[in-house]
Amino acid sequence: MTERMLRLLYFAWLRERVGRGEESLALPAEVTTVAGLRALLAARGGGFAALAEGGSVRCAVNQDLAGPATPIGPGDEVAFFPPVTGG
Amino acid sequence: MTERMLRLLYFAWLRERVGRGEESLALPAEVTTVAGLRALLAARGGGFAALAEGGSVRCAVNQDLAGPATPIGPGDEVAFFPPVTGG
Amino acid sequence: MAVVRVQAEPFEMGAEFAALAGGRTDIGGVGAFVGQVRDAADGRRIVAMTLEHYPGMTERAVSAIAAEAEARWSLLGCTVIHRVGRLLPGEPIVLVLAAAPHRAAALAATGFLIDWLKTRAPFWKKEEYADGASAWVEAREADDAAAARWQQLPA
Amino acid sequence: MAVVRVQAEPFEMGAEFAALAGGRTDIGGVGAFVGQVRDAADGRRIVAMTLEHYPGMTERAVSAIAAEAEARWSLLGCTVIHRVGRLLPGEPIVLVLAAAPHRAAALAATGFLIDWLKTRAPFWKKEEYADGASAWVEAREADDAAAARWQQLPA
Repeated sequence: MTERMLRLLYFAWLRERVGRGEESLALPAEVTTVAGLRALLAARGGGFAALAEGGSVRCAVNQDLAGPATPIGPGDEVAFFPPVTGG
Repeated sequence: MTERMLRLLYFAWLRERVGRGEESLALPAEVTTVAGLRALLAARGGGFAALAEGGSVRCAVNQDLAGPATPIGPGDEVAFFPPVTGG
Repeated sequence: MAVVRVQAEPFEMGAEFAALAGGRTDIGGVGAFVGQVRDAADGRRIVAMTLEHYPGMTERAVSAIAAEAEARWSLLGCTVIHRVGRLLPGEPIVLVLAAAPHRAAALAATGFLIDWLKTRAPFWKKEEYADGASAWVEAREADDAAAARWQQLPA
Repeated sequence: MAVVRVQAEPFEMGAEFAALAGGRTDIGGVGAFVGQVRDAADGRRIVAMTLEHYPGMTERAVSAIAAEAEARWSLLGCTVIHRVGRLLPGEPIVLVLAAAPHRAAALAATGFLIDWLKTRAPFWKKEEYADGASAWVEAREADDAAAARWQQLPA
């Protein structure tokens, strides 16, 4: 079985809370959407709990803003971050 | 009898139509407001007809915008001009 | 106190911006507007634009408009420079800068300043066309409508 | 095509303005906005502000916002420069310029660009305070409300 690898990125206070700016993740077969990935990561607990659906953390898949139903697959770059505050 | 002198100024197309940028005017005793002055000047005819009350020409007395009832007196600077178009 | 100038010479956007806001730690946002001479209007080719004004009243009127903006939006400063005389297409005519703690006030004050300048300051434009003719620019109803927006209190 | 830059270095307002609009005879008005670091927020003294961003997505998101503005207001050009890294009070953070044939479009596009930048581009601010503490700036409802104004079609 080929591993389905994702690249994950974290920014701002989320990066600080999860203790890393990025990681590689072998995606379980049953995880096919942003919602599924959020549940998987939130289950790690600690700083990752902030990723649970319904919180303030936003998601982008391959650098486009993504909703819960956005599909994810091998090779995708998936970023999680707080509401933006630039400008 | 002392002459009651006014300084009159004209701008933009009004200046061109009346053929002068400024003049001194001895004010008749019965002319005490902008409305009276407009009537006096409009009666000259030609380009001055544009000064008649109800036209588009605006008036300033001593460099403040003025209405028909604004009083005028000796030594005043009274300017007439079209609607402004700067900016 | 607002910086107000009526001048024949060009102005330098960067220098005016720096004079108003450079290094100031109380300013969060600066709004700006520059008006330029275009080379066409209503399909006619423009070769030059002459700005006439009412010396003495002009500075008074512009200063009053700037003071009104400073009071309405609690500005930390503003700059209004309006050129007079004969200008060529591509040349800047007017510069407005408004500085405030936050962007909403800076941007609203910038719009107010240029809208009121266009309807309350004694400047008149005359266009020269490519065929040798010339004509005074007529006041536009759209400018009056834009200025009338600000009769209400600011949001 | 919009000029979009994300950079650590300061920008020069005058140079950017000249690059966009200098001598152009089709531009009637240029709107601008500059955001600066303030030395206080909510009563706390700020000694520095660090801007983090999402390299790659940032340029994409800002370019998309600029393209949207150019299309909505038929702009003749626009410039968006956003700084990243550690900045001190008084330093400029962001520059927006929007050029159009007439002022209404230039000013509206300027407001749109900064409002959307603040709510749609992946930048995050962290403030350092005089007492040594630091905190990430929280998103403001007022910014969302300002951005939401532009969901409607332009006037």
